[in-house]
Amino acid sequence: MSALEPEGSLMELELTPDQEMFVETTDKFLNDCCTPADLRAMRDDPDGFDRDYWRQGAELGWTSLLVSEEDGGGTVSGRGVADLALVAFELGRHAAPGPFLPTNVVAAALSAGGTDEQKATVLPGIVAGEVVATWCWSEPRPHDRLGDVSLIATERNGSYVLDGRKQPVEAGAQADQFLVTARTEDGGLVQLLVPASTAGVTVAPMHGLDLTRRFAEVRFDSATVPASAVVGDPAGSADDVERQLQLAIVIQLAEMVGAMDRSFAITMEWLFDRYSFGRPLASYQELKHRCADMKAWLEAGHAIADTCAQHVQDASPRAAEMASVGKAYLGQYGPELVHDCIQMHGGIGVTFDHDLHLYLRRVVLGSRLYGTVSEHRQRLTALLERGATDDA
Amino acid sequence: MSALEPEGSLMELELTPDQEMFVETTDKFLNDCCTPADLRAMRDDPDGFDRDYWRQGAELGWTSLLVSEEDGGGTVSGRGVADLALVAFELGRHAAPGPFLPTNVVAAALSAGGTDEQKATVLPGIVAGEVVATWCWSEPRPHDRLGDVSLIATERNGSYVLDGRKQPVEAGAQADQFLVTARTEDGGLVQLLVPASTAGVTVAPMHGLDLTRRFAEVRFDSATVPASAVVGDPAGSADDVERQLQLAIVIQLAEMVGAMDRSFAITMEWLFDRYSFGRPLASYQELKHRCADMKAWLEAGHAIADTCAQHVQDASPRAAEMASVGKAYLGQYGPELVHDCIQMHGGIGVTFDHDLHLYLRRVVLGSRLYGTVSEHRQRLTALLERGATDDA
Amino acid sequence: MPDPTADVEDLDSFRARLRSWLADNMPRRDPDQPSPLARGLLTDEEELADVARARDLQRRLFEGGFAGICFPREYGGQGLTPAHQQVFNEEIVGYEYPARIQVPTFQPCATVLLDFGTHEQKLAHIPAILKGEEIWMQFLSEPTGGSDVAGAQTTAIRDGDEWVLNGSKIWTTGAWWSDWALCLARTNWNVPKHRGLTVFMVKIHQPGIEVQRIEMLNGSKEFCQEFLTDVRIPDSDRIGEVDDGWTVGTRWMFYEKSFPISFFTTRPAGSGDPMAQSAVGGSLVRQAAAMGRLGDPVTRELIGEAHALSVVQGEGNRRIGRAIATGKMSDQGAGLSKVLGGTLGIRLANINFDLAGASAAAWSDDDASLGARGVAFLTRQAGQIGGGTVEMARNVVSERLLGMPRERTLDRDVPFRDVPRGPSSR
Amino acid sequence: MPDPTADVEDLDSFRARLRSWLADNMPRRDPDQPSPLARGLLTDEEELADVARARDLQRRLFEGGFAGICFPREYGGQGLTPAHQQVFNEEIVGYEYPARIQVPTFQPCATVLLDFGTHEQKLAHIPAILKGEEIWMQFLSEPTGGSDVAGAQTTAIRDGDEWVLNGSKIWTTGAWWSDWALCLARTNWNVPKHRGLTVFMVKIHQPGIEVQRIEMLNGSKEFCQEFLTDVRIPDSDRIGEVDDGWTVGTRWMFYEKSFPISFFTTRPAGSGDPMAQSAVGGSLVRQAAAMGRLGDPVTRELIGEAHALSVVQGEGNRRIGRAIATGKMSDQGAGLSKVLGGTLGIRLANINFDLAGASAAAWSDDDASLGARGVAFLTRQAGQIGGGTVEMARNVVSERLLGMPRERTLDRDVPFRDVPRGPSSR
Repeated sequence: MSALEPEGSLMELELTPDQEMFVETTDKFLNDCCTPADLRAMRDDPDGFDRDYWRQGAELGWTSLLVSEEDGGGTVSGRGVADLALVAFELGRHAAPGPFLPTNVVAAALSAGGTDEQKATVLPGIVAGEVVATWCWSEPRPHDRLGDVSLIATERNGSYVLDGRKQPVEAGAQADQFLVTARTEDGGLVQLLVPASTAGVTVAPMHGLDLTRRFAEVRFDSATVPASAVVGDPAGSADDVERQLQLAIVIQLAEMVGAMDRSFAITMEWLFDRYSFGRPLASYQELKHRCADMKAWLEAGHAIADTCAQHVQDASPRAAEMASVGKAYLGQYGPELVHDCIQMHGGIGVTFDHDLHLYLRRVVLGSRLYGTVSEHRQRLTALLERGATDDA
Repeated sequence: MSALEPEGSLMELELTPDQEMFVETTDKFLNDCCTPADLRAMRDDPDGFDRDYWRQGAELGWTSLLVSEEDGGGTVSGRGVADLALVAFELGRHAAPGPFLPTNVVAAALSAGGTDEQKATVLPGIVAGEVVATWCWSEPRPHDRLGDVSLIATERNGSYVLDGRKQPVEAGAQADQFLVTARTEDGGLVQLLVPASTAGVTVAPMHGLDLTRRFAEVRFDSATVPASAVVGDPAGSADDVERQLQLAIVIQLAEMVGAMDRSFAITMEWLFDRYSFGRPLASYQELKHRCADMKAWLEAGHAIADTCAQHVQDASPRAAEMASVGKAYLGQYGPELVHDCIQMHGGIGVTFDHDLHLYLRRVVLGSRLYGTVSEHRQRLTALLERGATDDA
Repeated sequence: MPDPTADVEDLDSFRARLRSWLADNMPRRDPDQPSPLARGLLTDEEELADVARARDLQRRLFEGGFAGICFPREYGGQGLTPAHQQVFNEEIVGYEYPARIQVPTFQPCATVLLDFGTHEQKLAHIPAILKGEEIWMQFLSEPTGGSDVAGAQTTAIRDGDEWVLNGSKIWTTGAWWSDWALCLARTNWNVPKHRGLTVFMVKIHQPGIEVQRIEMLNGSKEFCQEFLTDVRIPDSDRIGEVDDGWTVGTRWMFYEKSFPISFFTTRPAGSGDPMAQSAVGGSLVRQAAAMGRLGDPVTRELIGEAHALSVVQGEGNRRIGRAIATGKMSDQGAGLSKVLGGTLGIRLANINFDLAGASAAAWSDDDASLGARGVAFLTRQAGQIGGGTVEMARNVVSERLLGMPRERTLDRDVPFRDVPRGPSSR
Repeated sequence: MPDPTADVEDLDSFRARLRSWLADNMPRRDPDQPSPLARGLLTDEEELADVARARDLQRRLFEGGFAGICFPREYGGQGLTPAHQQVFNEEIVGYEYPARIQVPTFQPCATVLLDFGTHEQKLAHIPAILKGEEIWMQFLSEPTGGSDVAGAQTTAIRDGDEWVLNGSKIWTTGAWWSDWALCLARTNWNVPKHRGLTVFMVKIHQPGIEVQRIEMLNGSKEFCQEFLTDVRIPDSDRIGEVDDGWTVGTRWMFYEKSFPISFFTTRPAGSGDPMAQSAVGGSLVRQAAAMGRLGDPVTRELIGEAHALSVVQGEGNRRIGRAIATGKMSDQGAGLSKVLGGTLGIRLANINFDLAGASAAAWSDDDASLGARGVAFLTRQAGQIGGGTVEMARNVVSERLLGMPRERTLDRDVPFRDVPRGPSSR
């Protein structure tokens, strides 16, 4: 056991009492229902999560934080994105299952831009954890670069006809509702809420690195939805998509930092417990120095995940930048940190029965989806160019 | 003092007795005339080397290794490129001055493709160390990418008229003869031997990182030379240029490994000598592990520099690849190694009076000129593509 | 080692004889069909079939007079020189060969037997090994031991002409289909750790030994853990002197680390040689082309970097091997290869993962090869741990090769039973 | 620290008053004209002019009633709170300010004086510091000492009411134009090293002190080495108790490392804040555009990486500072910033060098800014060494913050004169 408690294991440094209780409740719930053994047992589960579990999470507030009070949602602190990041951090610390990211992104989009009908018929089910919704955004090669959308939505007789493929779609095979980002004939974007049961929509499960998160390819073959399926004003769809991406990234970053935090804590305990050549591993200078590096990377990870959440909360002009900064940084140092934790464990660290890979999977997933490290670096340069132009 | 002598300080593992004596003579000469204090004293010398020094080096054989016996040259072992690398390694170990690289590249080009007149009038002076020659190849932006040649050689009335700029040209302000790689009107390459005194040729000294190596921009404003100035068959100039590049890289790599080797040896000695908290620095595990890494990088550096020299010696089909592999590797790990040596010295290591920066400068220079790390990595992919095409 | 003055077949004649024999007797390798071992995860049935195939290939070599090129003739080997083994390595390219029994059966197990076994022990096992009848494993690491193999706690207590073994060993590859093992056991707890060890030959499948397979995080079950309960071993199966097992162990460790430079094993000239290195870059070029990324400068730069590092790793290892073989570097230099991989191997693994893009995290059946890059990335550290961690190699290189002061150990001069073992072990 | 219950000016009123005073009294900074300090190498004349300018700016602040925001009123300060200093940091943006005397004059020197000086000592020096009359330096590191500052060998021997100092100090920035120094000296060689130290105030320019400038490898001569020969110091210039200098020293070290989170110094909200971070990426974008490389994806990726790392470094330091300020992390966490820079700073330096291409190795006058990237790369490690090496910071973080076992020292329980000092020191 470590002589000092690992510090800084809170996502944000200062929490309101309500937030503290919120985090505590989620932590306790996850401790009870998502032990590493539980997670290992779900490896072959086609859904990767249990609907009852998801409803209980929803009762704890997991699905309502980005939904306005009028729409049946509500925050803990008045700052829903920040609250959301706190849950995501705990989910990361437990490598917990569930369609947390896609459901919240869709809930936010519907609360912000959904029609009254969508808010009345779909949103309550999402908030209650009864309905699983997901975002169909990224596409297979050759349209797999960040932000590339080629799936076509053709307007015909007051309906939209969708043709194309989306992948990877998180919880694609489990979702009841799809928020589909599509390209219109005039080259703009439109977002449509498409029930999974729509004719012409088929779902093919994919493989993935995470033990419980599932992905699928969703295919649209002349799938037709009424114009009332549109979410938000298409003129603002590009901005809506950017907002959804930022929310997805806030969740990803917090989850990654949570998983890193847990990996580091497990490793510190191991280093004090394990003796080699009559000395605790924790006494070897080379390992000590790597722990110091990891602690620094972890604190910086906390910092950028927190900053990103605050900027996205405030829809600040730097929100896009902070999201990409977070992805560029954590996408690289997250996997490095957990890999080094594994290295310090030796052989046991690469076994399936050890817990570390649960967190590694979560972190590696976060380093790849919603933009790779390379893509977000290049996006930053594009943002900087734009900023430079604004200066002039 | 280190308990064990640093091993592997020979460039190649197995030397002939003649090569051993050759190396020993050069080492002794450099020990006498190129102490770190001598080098520091030359920092503001406009030439960066002394003509007498260069003549003495030539007497030792430094300028004759790539010149055939008929042309007044000769090797030590029958393998001139390998012999050349041995000298370069020693020059690197001493961070020694002198236009070794450009002179040998031009000597090799003249011996291989020079006219009888060039061999009779220019080559003997080069071999004797009386004439300094250099290669005008790379160009300023926007033509600064590896291999880009835009300087135009226009054929007119049996003469060539040169227009354009070349930089950086090593020893450009000290050279008597320029081997100029130029673009012909039909888009091909031609190489011309241009005396520095030619009308229309001007030289502007540049700044550089090395303490004794000097660079210049050479400008050609309608500088006119007779057709007899052509070196080699223009139809083969592209291959000749590639060969010259490979020879330059063989020298660079060996110099870099020599400088790394010396830096590492200095650092090992320091770690045993210096005590902190009552213990030698050499006893700190974190430093020990970094030394192990450095030793491994150094051995790999020796290996690739040696392999590259052998492939270029044999003009093997993989010579171009090995040259780029060496540049990609040593251009990155060379500076890293010497920087880490500096770090282990603490403040004293970043002072002008310490010796380490002499080797750092040499290694950093080698990481940039004749192609950056990035350029050689991309060149490798191009070579692989070509190879892949050959397979099919 | 063969007697260098003996009258041995010259290399050219050996090569000619070998070449014609191979053409007539050994199955050709299908270049488009990777070996089962290289293909990654196998079912148990596939694995057993592959092991049987390896035994059969080894038997063919033995019958053809080409097994154990550098092993003495009196134990069934060919009594030839390392140069002959090199010729063999060159000629075997393009043929199947018993890849999976090279390590640890031939090296370190058989080479340890050659160095320390009695004449009877060698007669009993070396020919059987060369015929493919015995596959050997190492009972070396222990679950509580980590990097400290000399801290073995598996205990052997003498009982007349027998020894009774109790304890647990771990990280044996494929113990479930292997036959024999070299086992390092503690025979004396009252002396410092290096002075109370003894080495035994242990038949794996016998009462008292339970072999349990370990699942790795990528699903592989190649490794096993063994639980030894009152296992009885005749004293005639002891290797070396009682309590002098570390003398054997030191050599054993050296052999274990020097596979890349060994001449008791077969490594087709394809592995670690230029052609194979080209293959690294070449396969990345093909992958990028298939992904439509070959025009992307970022991709091109990463491919070039990966190719450079893999060539340098190969050349570095070749130099290290040659330096040790020619005595220019001490045996301890073998750890340098591991250390080199500690930097270059990690970077290579990262590039391989990066080039596979997002498909390495979530992939369709069509992109199985990209998904495999993702799974490989999850196990990135395995290569930095297996066969001794890179940290231990850095210790060895800095202390034994560079002569830097040894790490302080608290277990050197105290009886092994008094060595501090940490909170959980108490 | 100001008395929190005292009646202090509210922040808004302070801000308004400050804003108008600044507009009337302080020179505006020309944004296109970097400060001489930021411009790099200065001639001695330029440097002296810049120091004089800093003294003058400090004097203006003092006269305007804005010097030493958090310093007690009785010593010439304003007796305000950290929040007021923050307001000051925000309002000073766009104005010149005395950048070069923030460190080490205000922190750690003046803050050490505040904590450990007598009333008389503070009266004698704090007001003079706040007026720009006294610039202070640290006589701390020694040529033989490396990272071990408590191993100081500069010796002070008592002689009546005076002390006689002999020895050498090193790495003082600009001692040649500074006035006073805090000096750590050994007053007892017969006790373990931490128990025989004493701290003194030393006037730099006096007989017996020779200041010699050190040339760095980039030509900079900012650092000095001092040789002390029979320097006589009155006992009234001793700080803290005799032989208890390490109590002072510990605090001194902490202040030295906590500049990024200090409220005794001025850091315009430009440094380490979002705007400055944007500037990092923005300047690389402009450089790439000027080089014609902005269309190159490799270049674009490197710029984005550099920008991300610089933002993360800023945010990480901000979090660390806040965690320490709010007591959520121990003071020892200050070393984390250095450790973070150990990874991110190195990578940033490499990218800055790489983006400058071949012109960073050999450049014409037109490309002086690219050449400067090359020279900066040569001194890459300076930031990992100055102010305490990154290795020492990693020791401190692992041992003091994470509670891992301390490194073994051989100098802790023996008289200082018996500590092993290595071959060359004997």
